[in-house]
Amino acid sequence: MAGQRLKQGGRIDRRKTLNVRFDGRKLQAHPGDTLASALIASGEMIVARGFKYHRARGVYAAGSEDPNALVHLRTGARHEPNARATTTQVFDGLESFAQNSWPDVRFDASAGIGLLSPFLSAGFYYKTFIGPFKGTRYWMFCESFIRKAAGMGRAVKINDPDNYDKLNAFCDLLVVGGGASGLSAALTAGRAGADVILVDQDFEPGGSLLSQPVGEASDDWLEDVLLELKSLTNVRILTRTTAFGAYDEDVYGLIENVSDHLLAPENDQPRQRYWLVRSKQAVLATGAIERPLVFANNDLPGVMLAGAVQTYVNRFGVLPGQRIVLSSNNNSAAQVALHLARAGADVTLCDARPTLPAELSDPLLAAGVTLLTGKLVIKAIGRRKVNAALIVPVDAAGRATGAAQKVTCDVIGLSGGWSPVVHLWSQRFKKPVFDDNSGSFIPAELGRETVKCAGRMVAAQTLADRIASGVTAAQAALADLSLDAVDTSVPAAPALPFDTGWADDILPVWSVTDAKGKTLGKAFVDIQHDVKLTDIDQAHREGYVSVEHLKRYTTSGMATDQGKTSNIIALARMAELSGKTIPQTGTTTFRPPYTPVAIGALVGHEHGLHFTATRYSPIHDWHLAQGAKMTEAGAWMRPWYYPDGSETLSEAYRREAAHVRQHVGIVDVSTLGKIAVQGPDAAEFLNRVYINGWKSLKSGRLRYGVMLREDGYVMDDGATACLGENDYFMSTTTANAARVLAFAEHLLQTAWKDMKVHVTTVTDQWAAFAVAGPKARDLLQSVVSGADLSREAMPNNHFVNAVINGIPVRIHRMSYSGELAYEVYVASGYAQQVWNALHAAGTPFNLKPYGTEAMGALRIEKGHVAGPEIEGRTTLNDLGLNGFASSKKPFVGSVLRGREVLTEASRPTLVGLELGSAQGAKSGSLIYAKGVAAKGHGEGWVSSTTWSPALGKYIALALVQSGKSRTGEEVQVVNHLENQTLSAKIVSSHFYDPAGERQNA
Amino acid sequence: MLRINCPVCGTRDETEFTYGGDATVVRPAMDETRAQLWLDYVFNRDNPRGPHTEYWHHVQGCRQWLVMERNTLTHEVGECHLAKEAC
Amino acid sequence: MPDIQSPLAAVRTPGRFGASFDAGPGITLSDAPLSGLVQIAGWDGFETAVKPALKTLGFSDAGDFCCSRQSGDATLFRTAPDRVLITGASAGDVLEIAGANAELAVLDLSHARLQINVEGRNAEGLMAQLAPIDFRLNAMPIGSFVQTGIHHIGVLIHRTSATRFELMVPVTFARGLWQFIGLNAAPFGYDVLEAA
Amino acid sequence: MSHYSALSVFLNALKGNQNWQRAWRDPAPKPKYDVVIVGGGGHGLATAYYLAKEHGIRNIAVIEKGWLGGGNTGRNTTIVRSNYMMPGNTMFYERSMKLWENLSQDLNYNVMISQRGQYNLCHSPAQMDAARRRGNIMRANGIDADLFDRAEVKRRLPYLDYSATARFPIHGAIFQSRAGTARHDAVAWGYARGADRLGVDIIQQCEVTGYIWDKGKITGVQTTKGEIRAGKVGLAVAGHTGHLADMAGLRLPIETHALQAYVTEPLKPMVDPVISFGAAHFYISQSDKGGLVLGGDLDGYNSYAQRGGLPIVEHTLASAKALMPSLSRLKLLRHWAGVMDMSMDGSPFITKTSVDGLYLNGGWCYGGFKATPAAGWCFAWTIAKDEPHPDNAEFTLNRFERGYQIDEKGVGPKPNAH
Repeated sequence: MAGQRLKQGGRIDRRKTLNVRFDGRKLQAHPGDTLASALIASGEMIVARGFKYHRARGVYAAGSEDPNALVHLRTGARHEPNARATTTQVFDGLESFAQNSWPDVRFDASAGIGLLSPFLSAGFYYKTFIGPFKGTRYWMFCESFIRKAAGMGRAVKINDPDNYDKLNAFCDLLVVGGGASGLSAALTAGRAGADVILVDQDFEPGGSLLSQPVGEASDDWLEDVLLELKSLTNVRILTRTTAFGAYDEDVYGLIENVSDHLLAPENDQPRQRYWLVRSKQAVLATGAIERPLVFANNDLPGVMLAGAVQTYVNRFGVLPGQRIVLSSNNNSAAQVALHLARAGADVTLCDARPTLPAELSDPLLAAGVTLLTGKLVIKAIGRRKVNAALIVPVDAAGRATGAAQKVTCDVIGLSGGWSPVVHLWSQRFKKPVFDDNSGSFIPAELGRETVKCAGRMVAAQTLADRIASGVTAAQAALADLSLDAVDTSVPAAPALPFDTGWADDILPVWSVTDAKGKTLGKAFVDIQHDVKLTDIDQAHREGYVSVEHLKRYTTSGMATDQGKTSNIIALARMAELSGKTIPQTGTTTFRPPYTPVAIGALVGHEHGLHFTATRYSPIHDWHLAQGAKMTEAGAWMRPWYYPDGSETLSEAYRREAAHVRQHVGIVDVSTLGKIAVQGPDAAEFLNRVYINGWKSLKSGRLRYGVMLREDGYVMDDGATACLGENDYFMSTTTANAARVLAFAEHLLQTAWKDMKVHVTTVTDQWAAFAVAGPKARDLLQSVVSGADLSREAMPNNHFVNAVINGIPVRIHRMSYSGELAYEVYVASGYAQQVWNALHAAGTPFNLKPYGTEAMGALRIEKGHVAGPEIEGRTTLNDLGLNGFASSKKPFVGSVLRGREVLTEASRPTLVGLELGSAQGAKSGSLIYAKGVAAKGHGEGWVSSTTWSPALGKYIALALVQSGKSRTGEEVQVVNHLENQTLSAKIVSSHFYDPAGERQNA
Repeated sequence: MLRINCPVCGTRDETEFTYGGDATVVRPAMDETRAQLWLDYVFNRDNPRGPHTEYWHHVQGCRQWLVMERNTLTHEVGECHLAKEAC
Repeated sequence: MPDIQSPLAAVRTPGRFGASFDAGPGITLSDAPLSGLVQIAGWDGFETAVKPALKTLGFSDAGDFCCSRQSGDATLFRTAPDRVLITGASAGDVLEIAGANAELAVLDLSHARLQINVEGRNAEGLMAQLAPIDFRLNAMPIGSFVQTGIHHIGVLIHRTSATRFELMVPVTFARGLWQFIGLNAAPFGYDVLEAA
Repeated sequence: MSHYSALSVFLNALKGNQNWQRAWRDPAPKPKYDVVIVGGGGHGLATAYYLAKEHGIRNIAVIEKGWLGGGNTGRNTTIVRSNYMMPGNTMFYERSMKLWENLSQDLNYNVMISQRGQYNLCHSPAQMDAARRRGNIMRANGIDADLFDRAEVKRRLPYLDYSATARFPIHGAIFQSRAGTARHDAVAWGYARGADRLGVDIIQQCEVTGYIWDKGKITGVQTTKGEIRAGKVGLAVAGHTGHLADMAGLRLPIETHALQAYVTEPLKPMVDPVISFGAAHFYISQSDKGGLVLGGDLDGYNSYAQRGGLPIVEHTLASAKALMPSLSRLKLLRHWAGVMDMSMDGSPFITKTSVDGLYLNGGWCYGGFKATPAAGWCFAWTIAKDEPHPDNAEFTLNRFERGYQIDEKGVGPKPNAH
């Protein structure tokens, strides 16, 4: 027999039938169902296959702890592997598919692997596949098959069409869990005016109350409390929302499933919303998860948690079987038995305890339940689903003490007690403590004020206790919030039959074995990972006794359910084997997330082009309109080159660079870092951060400067202009702008507190264009007013304020290209107008734009260093910049740059290379002396290369050991990776116009 | 997630800040020439397991460098003040 | 002087976007160049030193770190113990007087930032998606401001009404931030206004 | 002690797996050893193993305060590679790679070293140039390396983002085919079993609380299991180096930081090699069980807490989606953190210290796992011979004083940036 839908009962809407499919088969599904309840209602017993042995698996639980019912959900781009049927709310059009099976979950070709299970015991991989062969090939050959067999769901490589929102939230009190205790806490705090967020992972609040029969007194309680909560504007209730992690400083991560209960998100709503909640206080009322008992074949479809059977009957109106055997060691199964009997099932309750008190047994007997005390199920019988249970009398350790009896059944419901959900608490505070009374781990009393726990999570047992603990927790939180609890009279707990909890008289049996302690077949501890009781035993035998070793050696608890139902059992078994108590044996640390979280949800909108913020020059659109190929430079987009027709990069940059040398070019250098350095001590500040002197710089002048890091290596370079006595305008490289600013602020605010200097970024305020080439002056002079740009009036390293088309600009004369060149600074909102004006005026001068590639070619021809040379490991001397360093004053890095290794004469230093070949060298090639084997780290490396239009040959900058002294030497330039060995001559790095006549023109 | 109590801006997420390391190291005076003092400042750290005094820079806020007490074992944050006002 | 060019010229498309609701879109997005933005900074004694300059705009003092001050078309933000920002067309009026004081450093930043306005019944909700700040009215009353990060970029956010926030964003990041704000606004439905 | 092989597994299975013996003994500490290694992670256990195997020193104890491999050995992303450029690093990591390649046979324990290759993606011409320099140095030192252009990367890894909306387009990649992954826990267990078979005492649940001093020399350790004397004491306590050095009066160029790691739910094979993103600190591989293993940046502030925060989780997952947009609907199963000794130049220490009798192995930053075999091998050499092997000659503490910073990234003395 299989499960079936009851004629009445349950919190589902029988009037509507939804189109829901599993492996193409139509399921009987109604609004209010989960995929799991629809599967059971439709008689789908086998919904999955085991990880290792491919044994048939059915629905096992009714919540996120289910280890078995993982399915593929949806098709196409919205396909999702490893979706949990027990927490999937059905919707019209839902398609689901079994995973990890072929050709069909009901007849899986790999099921035969179970025969090999004795050889696949714990640690099997570590002991085999080592092989007689050297190297890794043998293992990798074997591994390729293992990899194919492993894994669970199958991912599709299609982009996710859905959106995810991230929301920053703040509240006084976060209540996690919408069961009786959480609702009571929220109501207590809400009435007191606290700003409350209540979250529940289910699509309906109520927690375990939803598993009570419809019409039970608890329904009225729930209705009253929810009604009042919803009327409180200071209480936000989030359903379908999982608090997946608790983090430092009372920050919680939540995932709200906004649209997962729909075929697809509608009306531009996100699929999920990630809430980042900063909460002053929290009440964790996360409930408890029922523990199974371990026995032979305990993974057969039809074996379920007792509470789950109750949930399916009462909440979903689905009876998972007609003949149900319950196997229990505690009081909580009594209520299950009663409800099942009332729903028409033939119920046998086995209880490990020798006797049950009359107040439990009498009503059960009256309801027609068969009671077998002092007995437990030792084996589930059946091939692909449960047909019968083998029941034995047991002692307090779960060992058989007598003959077995066989009871025909189609469902075996298990209750081995309950495990409080301490995950969130443990994520923050590590180790929970063992509570002997309830036989479970509960949060330790830490005296931490901000997190309170309530309900089953602290092993509160009766409904009244749970409600009271919610109220108490909220009161404590309110006290810490300095709010008064105005009215704590939460509606009184309704009376429920057998409202007993699990703690009283629990007999802590974990597994059921024969008299010698052996199971009568495969008995699984971690059902999802196919870890058997014997694997735990073997791990113990081999000395993997610490909990972490046990977990890692057997993989118990490491599957997608993270051992929610199994960890405690593995621990108990290890304790038993070691002759220790459970707390002595330990507990594993819980890690976030509580349930798996979609990667996209935590990414939000930060993907694709918005992976990180992008920075655009004020004239970005002009570059695009010109057909420029753009390139990333840190956060910036910069024009790389402007292809003329079908030009390649190589063709374009050569043309652009040559054009600058022959005519005039313009390049957008708005990306340069710009920092206002202001204040009476500005000059002294510059004097300290730059290696060269600044005290003598007059207003209207600018100067090239170099900065070191504190450890004496070169950090950055750039020009700084003196705008006025206390006012300087510093420029940095594009890459280092933020770093230089932060460093300057650090020095001023931590070390040089008395200096009167302010540094402020003005990178956004100013756009900048370099106009370079023999006709640069003529062009600029033709378009500016109010300034004399003549050689005499404005030599190099001077600047002048001027006007272009009515717009104020500042024109710096300095050259990076080596040509007569100017930098035009303009307020960024006017940048496009000035750029346009320059182009308009530039027509007679044949003005052309050039990109970063041509800019690089020009600077290499001049031997100017840039990022490839200032690479964090080079010194002033390495880069030929020593001459700038002042010997008269200390500066940042001036002491540590004198260290032994930094001053070795043999260090690689900057040189030029001339390639005699028809091929250019590639940056990153290594340098070796002629005739030397090209081995080891080489005598240097090529840092920057280009075709030099001006010289008509390939040139390069390189750092070569004792470089300067080797001028004229022919060396090998070796690029092993691309099989290129070239010959090059070491020359001065100042390839072109070393005397600087062109830039001084 | 650390929440840092910036004296200017109030309590903010750590994402608005960048970390500046141990704030107990003292930068030698500019004219200090003994390399060992500079080596200690630049490289060597107490690296305590427990209370730590450290720099944070409120880069996306007021751009002030802060000195904050924080426990490196528990991540609990304590006093936070402007680096300029720290002694 | 010509008009200040908006960095959003190529990406701002006026119209209605995102989710549709009977009540109409929950958000209206618009932008405007700053008519003026000046920073005044100082050192010990800043509050005293800056007073005369602020007085010319009608501000009695440098204000506090949480709330803006308003005087005529000028708005004052105390951005750091020794810094203020002033926006508004008249902000530039302080350049001369403050510039004359060696104990102050003044800086015209009027082109450095763009103002993006987030307005509408869902403005608070959208802002909560953008920045790690409690934007609810009791935590961030009208007139208050915060310096924080949106998409990891430093911005200043000023609340000017229950349903309006004015964001000062760096102009070179404005384009990307505008698009990013649009993505976040889609679930509320939003209107984009013509350029100011 | 039983030899592991397919045959032994078969025979044991026939007997119901009842006859397996302990992988290593659980001895009480002796009063005195020739060498005491503090730290029962991969490095400490490997050191003991090589001291016994290569140098004939067998009177050794490895002292572990918790459980073997419970530190970073059990918390890393299991990547093994030897793509280092700086003199001082290159040959050290290549020694490690060579030891890895035969480690399973050497230890008679399958550590599952799987050389499925590693791609370091480049997202700009400048990154391609830097990759070329690195690759050329590798090749010139006998280490395999290949440089691939965008088309070749796309052919090999078609599932990455090559679309127009990729924020940082892929320009190419440097590839080391011998790189790959290993089974991290097995490395600790394999070395433990190997060392134990050579007579090394492995003592778990034993915390060092101080040193025994004799005239300025360290002659043993005080522990929660009593005093243990030693001829030499070696520290291999990644993440806690500062703490144990502090007890010896040493102030080190190290900060301790938390580094998070992440794993997704198990999936059928989709990512075969290790892939490193070049536009942010992020890398991905897939374990044999099927989980995608992700690594990212440090949380960024000093921490001994072995847990991380959401900002870096968000950043790492954003990097994952940027690299492979189809990961979006897959689910993160677990994230955790290890504590790293972040040194001031990003490179480690294997060295004698200024304290007589005390030897240091630390400062591993992110590099500790892949270094395990060579770190043990070189540390054993250094302890046995009182001088470094040429492969760890630069891993000294005084290199900062000399100015020899082994800075693979060129970021300078900023521990959270390496």
